[in-house]
Amino acid sequence: MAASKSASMRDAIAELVRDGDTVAIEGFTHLICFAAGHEIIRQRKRDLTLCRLTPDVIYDQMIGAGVARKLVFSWMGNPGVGSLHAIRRVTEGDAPTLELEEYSHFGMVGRYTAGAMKLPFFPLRSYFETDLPRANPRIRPVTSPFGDEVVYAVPPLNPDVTIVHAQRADAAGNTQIWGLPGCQKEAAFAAERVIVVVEELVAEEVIRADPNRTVIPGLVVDAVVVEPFGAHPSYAQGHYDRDNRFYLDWEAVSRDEAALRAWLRDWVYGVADRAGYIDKLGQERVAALRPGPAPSGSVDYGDYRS
Amino acid sequence: MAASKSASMRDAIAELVRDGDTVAIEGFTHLICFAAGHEIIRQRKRDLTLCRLTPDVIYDQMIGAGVARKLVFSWMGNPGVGSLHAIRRVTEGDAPTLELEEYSHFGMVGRYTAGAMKLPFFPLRSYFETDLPRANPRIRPVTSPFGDEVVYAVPPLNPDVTIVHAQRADAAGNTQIWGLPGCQKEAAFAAERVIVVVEELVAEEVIRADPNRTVIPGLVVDAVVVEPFGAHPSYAQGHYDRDNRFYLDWEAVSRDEAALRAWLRDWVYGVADRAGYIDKLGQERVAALRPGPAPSGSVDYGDYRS
Amino acid sequence: MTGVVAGPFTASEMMIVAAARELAGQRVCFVGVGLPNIAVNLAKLTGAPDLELVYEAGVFGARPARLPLSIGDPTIVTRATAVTSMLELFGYYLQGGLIDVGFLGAAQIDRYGNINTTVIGDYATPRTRLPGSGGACEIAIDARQVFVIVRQSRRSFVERIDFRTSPGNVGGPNGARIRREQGWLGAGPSVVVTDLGVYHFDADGEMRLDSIHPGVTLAQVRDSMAWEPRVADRLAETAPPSPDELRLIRDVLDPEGVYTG
Amino acid sequence: MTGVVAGPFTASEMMIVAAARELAGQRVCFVGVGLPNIAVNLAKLTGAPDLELVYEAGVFGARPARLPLSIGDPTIVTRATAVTSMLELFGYYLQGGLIDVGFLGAAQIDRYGNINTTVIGDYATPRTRLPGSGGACEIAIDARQVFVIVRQSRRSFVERIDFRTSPGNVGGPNGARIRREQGWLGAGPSVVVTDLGVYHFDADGEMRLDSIHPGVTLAQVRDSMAWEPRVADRLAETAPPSPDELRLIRDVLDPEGVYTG
Repeated sequence: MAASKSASMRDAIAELVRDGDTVAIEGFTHLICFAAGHEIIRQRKRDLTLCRLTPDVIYDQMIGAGVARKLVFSWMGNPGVGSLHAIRRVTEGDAPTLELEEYSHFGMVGRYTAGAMKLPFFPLRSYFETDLPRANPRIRPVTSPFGDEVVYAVPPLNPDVTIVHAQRADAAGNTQIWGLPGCQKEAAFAAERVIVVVEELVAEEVIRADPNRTVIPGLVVDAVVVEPFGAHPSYAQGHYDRDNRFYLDWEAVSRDEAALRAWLRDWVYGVADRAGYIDKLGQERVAALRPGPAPSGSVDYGDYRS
Repeated sequence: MAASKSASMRDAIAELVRDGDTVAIEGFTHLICFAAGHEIIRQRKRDLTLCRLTPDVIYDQMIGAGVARKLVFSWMGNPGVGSLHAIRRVTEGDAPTLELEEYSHFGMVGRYTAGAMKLPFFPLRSYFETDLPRANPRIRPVTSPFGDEVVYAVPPLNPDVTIVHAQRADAAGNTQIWGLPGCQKEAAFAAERVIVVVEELVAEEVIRADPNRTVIPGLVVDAVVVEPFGAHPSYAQGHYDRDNRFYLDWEAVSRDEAALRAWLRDWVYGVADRAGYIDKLGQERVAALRPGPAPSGSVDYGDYRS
Repeated sequence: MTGVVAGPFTASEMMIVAAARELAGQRVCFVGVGLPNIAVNLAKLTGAPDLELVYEAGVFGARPARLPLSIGDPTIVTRATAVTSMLELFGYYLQGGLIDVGFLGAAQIDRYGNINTTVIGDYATPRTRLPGSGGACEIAIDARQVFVIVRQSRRSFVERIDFRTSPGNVGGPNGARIRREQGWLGAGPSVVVTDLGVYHFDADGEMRLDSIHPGVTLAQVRDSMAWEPRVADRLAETAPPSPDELRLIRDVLDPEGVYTG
Repeated sequence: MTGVVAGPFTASEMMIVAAARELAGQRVCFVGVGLPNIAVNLAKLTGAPDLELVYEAGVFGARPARLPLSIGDPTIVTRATAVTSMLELFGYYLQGGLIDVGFLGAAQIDRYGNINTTVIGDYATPRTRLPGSGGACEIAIDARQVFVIVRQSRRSFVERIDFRTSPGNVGGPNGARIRREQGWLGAGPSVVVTDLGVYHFDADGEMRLDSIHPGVTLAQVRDSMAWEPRVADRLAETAPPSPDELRLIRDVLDPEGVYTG
């Protein structure tokens, strides 16, 4: 029924991500769209404001490649491993070159939520007696109209583009996720443009068989890109495991600017697309990340026609 | 592992609903727990403050039976049919005896959400240039700390008891719903005590097979009552249809105070429990409400152990 | 659609057809059940094939296997593309600005499209207690435009509504300014479809009769409202339902005549 | 648990065991991965069998089939009782007041339990850029009590932290008053477990050394912090890990010694 939004990653990034845009590639540990990040690097986008609760290895790669002028975040690190050294190099010392705008996790979630709801602010009980409101003047007190209690507020975040990786979508962009949902829904509804990248493009009937599974409706989606393994080295629940070795190895790459440049040359600029990256990674490594089966089971929605 | 919270409806209502309590039986058109409402009537609870976006036939019955002193709501009516005459009788004319506190749908949702999040207020873009803030002084303007925009705010709603009907739960209270989720999650998290009433008690393994389907965690649940068909005449997706004839018939019952008393005598006071109600309704009527099958299909969470 | 007159039709059918035609070119519609539901589905089958429906109960992309009997009908959930919580429906879809057209009914409406669905009489001691806002106050503020479907009478088309549940063009000429200054997402009511005719709004926010339905006289319209209506310079007669429109309503959308009888 | 000494153990094992024992009687715990994860799971197997775990990534009732390698490990999702969005996790679970104990790490901590995980040096031109708050600032404010696990040194136990990411007992004696007046849900830090000992807090909000680990001297403790510590009148020696505790850590919870080696 609805028009297809299928696009190649190249076309989706070329048309929907523009220099200077505010871009959110969301996903809390799960479904982080490295494939889109790499295409943004390959197309040499510039002056982006990157948003994300947890700028991890993908943002270290993107910032190391020079696509960003600013980072909006709540926790930066290589989870379970250590630091993001490419980001540290441009944020430490006397003349940091990357602008930082920093919140807490709930603050970032509140910003996306206010963005999705077109609210001028989102109230929350964080930041009392911390230095965060001093470091970031966009964290401000607000007085409750009931009982004069003071809490803090964060402003809406409305990315120009939100990119979400998911297990599956139909061609109209109706997108289903299982496992950790993070704040992808809020980030997508808040955005001007949305790119969904999926492990699998499925028939509309698959989506319609389980409408509660739909996290993002096609209504807000501009492009659907099919990119199996597009979240590697992060994971896609039921499809593949986190490639922990990659995260461990990143420490050494990230520490050394030359090593980082070589890595980008070999793994991003030097491959045409995600298929090339996976070829290079090798089928053996890919296969080792496949989990055994753990089926959800089926529920009955009931056919109501009489 | 976790202790069982299984209880009979009689015990759950006797122990967890107290005279004078604020009680929310939620469910937007779907999964409205008539069984719990009837038990509250049978136990002659008094002075309740009843909360619900859409006080429909169940609240007409409860208010007609005299359990409530106050109603907090956003839309009262017999959906698709007409008025709730028992409620109208105590809210119209020179000396209404039921106190009303009225919001809009989003206002009620915002109240439960603020309750669940322990926020002193929830901001929203409703109520501009309406008479609602004048009618209800708990709807108040709040000024954004970003740009001085004024929006409205509603206060948190934290019921003493929230009652949720669901398709299934395990004995620890981990509760799964499919079909319309309404605002049951917010109403449950906001409440001091939670009663979950289910069509089916399932093994923990059934819940654990599909954790994304869990709407309310056992963490906030105090009692699990198994009461198949407990949402009749509303519906349980996949289990039974809305019994539209009941809603149509209610018009005449509700209009006539004597007819309402007779109805309560026959269908509530005159039956010992839900099983008695269903016996009285008859297997033929029940069977006619069963839908055909419409399976969701299964997804794979992946078994990650190596 | 053709211009051929299709023989007798009911006032409800005329209202449905008139509303459906107004939906041409619209994209996302917020629906309750009843006349708006049939109008929206008729529009999808005729002039607005790309219309996307968001049901107030929390359903996007419904594909009902039967005519939904109420907004509480499980048939709108099975085989929908998405269902959603009320928080997301009202927060992300409606207040998020995704809805192009919302439908409202009215117990009372004034010349500026302000609507009462709360009480008749005094708020504290009402003569008639009506359902209240539900989502109407949000739809009136957040939907990009609002279509009103209401039967017209001196009791419903009043000089002064008893309670303002849903703001229309507020106080008239200042309405647009108020909406702008307060940052409302919606532009307010754009169409009122009644059993007698179709109204749009002048730039100063007042309702204007643009067409009257076949067989209805201007005197009848005037007798069915409490203020002297503005009438378009070139008052049209609403094109009657075409055979195709009537066939769709009677055979496909409401074969049992639940809403259109 | 027995009092039998189990032979050599690592500092990490001692920290895990000490933290696990403090969890006795607690009900709902907010966990990240690493030492707190193992401590919490050890507590479940020993003194706190009813402990319910809420993982920061959005998992309730995890039943991992292997030791999670990071909070981004799909094994905590498969066969959990519930997964949840970040909005619900931080809004309904944490800020909603359901968490009895939250764990925090620290790059710097002061005598009042205030914690820095943001920067070393000036905020705008830092010597070291640390990860930032993540959920720590929320945990510090909303969890009913906070357990800190941190290795102790003059660089981490400082007189004055460079940035206050997560409030502890704020400025000391006034901390409890501030928390109460501002309506915080949490009572603040109650335990600090280090590689050298275990601290609790006095009524005026200052950290107090209550026990030192086997083989550690008071002089060593004093050398590993920038202020003169309060010491309990009856300073205890932490009971060493029991054979059972060590067996559970080594054979069940971290057989590959990822965190405890």
